Amino acid sequence: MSDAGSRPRLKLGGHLVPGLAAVALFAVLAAVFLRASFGEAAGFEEGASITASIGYAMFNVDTGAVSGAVVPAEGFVVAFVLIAVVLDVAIDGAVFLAKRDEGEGGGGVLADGGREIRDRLRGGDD
Amino acid sequence: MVPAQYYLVLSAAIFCIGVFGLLTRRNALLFLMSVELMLNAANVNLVAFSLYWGNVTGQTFSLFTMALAAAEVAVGIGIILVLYRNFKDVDVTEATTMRW
Amino acid sequence: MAGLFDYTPAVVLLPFLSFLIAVGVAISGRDLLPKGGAVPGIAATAGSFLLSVALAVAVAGGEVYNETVYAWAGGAVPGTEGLELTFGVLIDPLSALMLVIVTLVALLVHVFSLGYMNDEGETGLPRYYAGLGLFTASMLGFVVADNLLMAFVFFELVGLCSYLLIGFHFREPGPPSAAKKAFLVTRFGDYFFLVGVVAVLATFGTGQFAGPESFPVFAEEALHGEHAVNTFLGLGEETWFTVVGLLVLGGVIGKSAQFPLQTWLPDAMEGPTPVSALIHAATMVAAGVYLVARMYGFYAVSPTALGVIALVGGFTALFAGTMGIVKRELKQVLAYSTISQYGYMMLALGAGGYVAATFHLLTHAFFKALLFLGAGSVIIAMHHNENMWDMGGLKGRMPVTYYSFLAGSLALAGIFPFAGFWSKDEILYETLVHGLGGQPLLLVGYVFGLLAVPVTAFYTFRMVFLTFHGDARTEQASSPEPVGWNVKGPLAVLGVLAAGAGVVNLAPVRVLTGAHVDFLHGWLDAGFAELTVHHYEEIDPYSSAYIGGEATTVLVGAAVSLGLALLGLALAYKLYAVPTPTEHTAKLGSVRDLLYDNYYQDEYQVFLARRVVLPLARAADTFDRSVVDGAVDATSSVSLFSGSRIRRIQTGVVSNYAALLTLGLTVLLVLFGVLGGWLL
Amino acid sequence: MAAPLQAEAPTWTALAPALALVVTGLVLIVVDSIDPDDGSPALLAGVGTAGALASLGLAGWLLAGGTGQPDTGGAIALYGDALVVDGMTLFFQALFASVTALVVVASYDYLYDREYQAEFYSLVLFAATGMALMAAANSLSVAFVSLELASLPSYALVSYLKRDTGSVEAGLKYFLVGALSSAVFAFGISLVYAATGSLLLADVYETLAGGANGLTGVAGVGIVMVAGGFAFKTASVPFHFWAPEAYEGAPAPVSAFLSSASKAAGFALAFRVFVTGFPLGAGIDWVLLFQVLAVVTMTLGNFAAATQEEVKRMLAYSSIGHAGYALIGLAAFTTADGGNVLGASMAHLMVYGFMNTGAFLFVALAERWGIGRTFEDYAGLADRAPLACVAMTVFMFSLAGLPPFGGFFSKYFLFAGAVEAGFWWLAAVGAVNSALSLFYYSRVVKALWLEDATAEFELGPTPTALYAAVVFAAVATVLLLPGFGAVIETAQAAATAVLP
Repeated sequence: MSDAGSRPRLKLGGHLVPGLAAVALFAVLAAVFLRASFGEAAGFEEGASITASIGYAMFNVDTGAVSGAVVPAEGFVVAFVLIAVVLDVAIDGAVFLAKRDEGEGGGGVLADGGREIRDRLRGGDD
Repeated sequence: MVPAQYYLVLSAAIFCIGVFGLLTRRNALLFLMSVELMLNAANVNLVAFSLYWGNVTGQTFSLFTMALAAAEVAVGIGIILVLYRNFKDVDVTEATTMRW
Repeated sequence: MAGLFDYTPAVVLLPFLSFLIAVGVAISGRDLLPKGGAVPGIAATAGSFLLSVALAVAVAGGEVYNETVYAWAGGAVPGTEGLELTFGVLIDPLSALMLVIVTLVALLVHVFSLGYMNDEGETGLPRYYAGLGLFTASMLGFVVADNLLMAFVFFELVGLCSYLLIGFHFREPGPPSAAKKAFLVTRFGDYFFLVGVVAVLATFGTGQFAGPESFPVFAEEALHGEHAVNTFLGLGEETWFTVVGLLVLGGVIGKSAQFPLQTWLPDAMEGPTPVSALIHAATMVAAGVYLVARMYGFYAVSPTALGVIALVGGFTALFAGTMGIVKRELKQVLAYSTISQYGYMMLALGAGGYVAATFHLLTHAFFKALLFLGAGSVIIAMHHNENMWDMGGLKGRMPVTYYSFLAGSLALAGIFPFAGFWSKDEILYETLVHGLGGQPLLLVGYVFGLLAVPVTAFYTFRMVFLTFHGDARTEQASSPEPVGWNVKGPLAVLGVLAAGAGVVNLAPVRVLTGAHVDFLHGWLDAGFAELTVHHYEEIDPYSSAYIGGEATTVLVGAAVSLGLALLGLALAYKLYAVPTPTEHTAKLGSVRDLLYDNYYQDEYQVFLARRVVLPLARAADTFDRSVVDGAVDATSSVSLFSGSRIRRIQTGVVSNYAALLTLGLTVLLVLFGVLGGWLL
Repeated sequence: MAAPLQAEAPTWTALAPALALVVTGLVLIVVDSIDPDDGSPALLAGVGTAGALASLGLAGWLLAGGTGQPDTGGAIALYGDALVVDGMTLFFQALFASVTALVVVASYDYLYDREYQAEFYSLVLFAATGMALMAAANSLSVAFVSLELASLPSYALVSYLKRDTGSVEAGLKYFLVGALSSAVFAFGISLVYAATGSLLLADVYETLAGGANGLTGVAGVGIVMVAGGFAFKTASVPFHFWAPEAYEGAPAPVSAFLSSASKAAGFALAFRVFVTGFPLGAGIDWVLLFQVLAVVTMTLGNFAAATQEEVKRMLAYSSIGHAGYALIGLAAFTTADGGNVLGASMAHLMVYGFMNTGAFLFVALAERWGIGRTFEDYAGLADRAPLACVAMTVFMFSLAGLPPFGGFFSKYFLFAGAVEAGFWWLAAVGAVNSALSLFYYSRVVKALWLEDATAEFELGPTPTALYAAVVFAAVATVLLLPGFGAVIETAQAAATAVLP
């Protein structure tokens, strides 16, 4: 950050030019998807409870022992336990990052009703 | 019934709108929102093809993507906060001390 | 005697131990050992030498040894059944002979270093002796290697050590760049070697040199359709073997300083003189030729590879010799002579003269070590001034150096009856008879070799006369620094060997008298059946023809080469064995009333030196610097330039990264969509 | 012989290495809540190290006991086939645990006097848990979640030095590219699901192998996007852009962790997903895809590394180059060849885990001492810290693939495997790149040993733990020379067992 003049700026030449990459990507995806051929959708069994089925899937419940129509699915209990850990870790990390170190100056950002952030946001967003 | 193609093209459109957003916006928070759009495009597919295949694997998994998106945003906001403290800005193109 | 062979690894480990000790001392930073670490090195090389002699005696008794010492990876290379990567020891007549040469020269170089390094008050001696120890150990490990991969590993270590030693005076500008050049140029060759090693392992499933399961044997059997091997690139077996052989040859050409990779060697003179002696006589440069001899059975089945070796060798012999004529520094002349002499060895190997090549390797080790140590002695005396035009008249003031140097020079020039005469003559003889036997290519090599004879004699004696004869041309030359026993001793030993080592293989005498005096031939014909001379003669593509009978051919060949050598010597004598050779040439062209013969001499010299040799040498030099160096330099600068371009895509702006990432993904999707048939 | 203890335990115990890591992470949070001021950093580092070593010990014990390997009944599938424990799982878990232990030990000195140490260690352990599960994932759902579990703590760890602009910038870039990549990955998974109707790798394989009912294109796009997710994790082109900055800006132990363990985790998952999930020839020739990625990645990484001025950034680019070498495992994969190339790639990652971690920890040592970052700043360091410099020399030469070090064997087997599988040109590109890499690695060695110091070093007291970690990594790198036979055999056996 030595010299503002030499700082590399996003070279937009009209800042939407990089967006063309997204358009190209869409063209490719659409081309592929429109060429795909689909069979008839299987659909869910009449009267099956989707919510209950999701619940069974989430905890690997043996659906053979459950009465009533159940939509099949694979077991997600491992993913469920993992997501618990992930959320835990995310909180851990986010709180650690957000904590203000003692003696850190420039306070007031949170106490001004978010005004400074809002101004920044408007300024930053071209 | 709506043909499955439509869902795929819809999700591709949402995905690419997300990509478009993060290519053209400099604000870190908008960057995050764009990523959310892309993840939701995946959810559209998952839910739509859950019906197509007649199992709820996709629907269940879409819940997990949402939870993960939340976790990602939590960490993301944390990083954006320290970014703001260091650079006094949330413009992602400001932080360029390291390059080449 | 099996017990003795079990100690073979000690030959390698002793110098390695001395290396460890010297490193320990160097790290401690204190002067723990007397003589800066020389004593362990001398003791270790002496021990290795004695052990090598004992091994040679055992080999003479008909014993041979080929054992795997340590298998470090087995059965794991894909697709081959049970390939083992091993370290092993192969002691046969060839390696036993080489062990004796290497340990003897290393021992003498260590002793000489006492005079050259210690007495001159050099600093960093532990580092120096550590380098020498590792250098010796690496070369010995290479010599005893029983398979190609192990040979490669030690081959690389030899290269690394040469880098460390050539760059010993790393604070001066020259040595580090010379060291780098030596390392890079030889590495350039080694890449081919590495590919060759992999190719040999992939082709034969083994890298063993000896035994019924060795790759030369497999190659031979494959050509007779008795053994299946993997060939690649859709080539036939013989063509593929040639390709593999030439790949390995890449490493040989680099290390043995053959055209076009010889450029590192003259620069390597920046290293301390004893190191030059070690490099040139017994270790690094010899490694290349030794490798070809070691796997000669593999090359012998490929006429094309042999032809390439012969032509490269013959051309190098002449080409390097012509460059040696115009050099002013003592060690530079020796450097070009080394290239030239190894060219002879390659010529011999390519021409089916396996014994002749080994013989020349032996004699050359002695006389070249002698010449370098002699040069070192002169350099001590001249306070590290190497310019021959500043010397002169040292003959009377340093008699031991002079007479031993003279013996080495006579051997180098190939003057009867010194060692070099016998070995060089045998090379030329083998080339001639095999060339006459229907191989016109070899006759080309023969002409190259023959033309190099007078050139060699000329530059050798130009050096001798300029250095030792005439009047002292500087103050330093008139009162040289005295040298000690540790300098004179090695010189004396090598002087005797340079004069007399020829007796081990008096092949012409055998032809003429029928007496069995070609001991080396008999020596190399013992041991493993597939590694013997007569086996090689059976499988190589050559036959012999003579000019009016064998004896006549021997006599004519010897007479021609000796005559040419004497011619070169006489020319040098005419031009330089005068009191003040510089003044003699300085008057050139401006003084018209000189005597006729002087005028003739000057004209001749002008013509020879200015019109023919100098442009030739300059052209060769230019070729060296522009094309060969240029190619090497260009590779590295192109790499660095493209590196500096490539890093620019990392702009530091994360949005650009996202854009490039998206583009990359899109390109991949398009590419594989089209290839997979689901897009367009 | 009686059945080994491992065979009699309940099957869930096969997850012990991952459980040890996650439990340790939770214990660290508990310790932190009891003593929020990080009063005893030695306790935190000790708990972390103990957990990592316990995980390593368990993985080694299970591996030695043959758990999940063919001779004891094959892979153990758990929880509705969502997880699988086999030789490859345990091999990689041992690798992650080793790197984690080294990094935790080294961090004890690196974090000296800093705040939030408990968070640091717990995040490292959780990330390691994520990696351990990536190695065991047998379903795309677990693959995605465990990949996120490995990534999210990494983002926070890279930004650990909250007041250091470099660290924050690195964290930001890592996070943004990571978020983009995981969105691509998720979209890819959704497309694979769209084409096959399942997330279980075995089902996906079966459906794709049986022809994808007109959905080949959807599956193809999905597979390329899933490959993109792995390319991000392994820092392969074109998803590598975060790597130079993240490795440079992050605290050096974190760089070591990410460039060794995290990269290996990406490969573990990629090997499993592509080999057991996506059949060759169904919709996309993914071997060719990885050939393209491998060549581009190793070339870009090595060429860019050759022109760097800072050691850490050079290592960052060299790490990209090594990702290219490891990609050969997939790029030269053929069913006929079996697991040989794949195993060679795993063995290379194992050796790489030690030598690269060691190299970054040496940089950590230099950062701890406060000497600069460029090659010149390192000049003459050998006079002051000879042992560490010997270790660094070992790492550099081993990374370059010079003969007497572990890196030579692993590269040799990798290239030989590629040649054997018929991809000699891949090996040739790799060999040329290795030659180039020798140039920039030897620059470090030259600076350390041959050049004179530009300024006086004021190193202060020796950071014992950091020093020990560096030396230990060097010893391991050297020991992998005689021990390489065992490593490659284990790896290739494990890889062969993975083949469907």
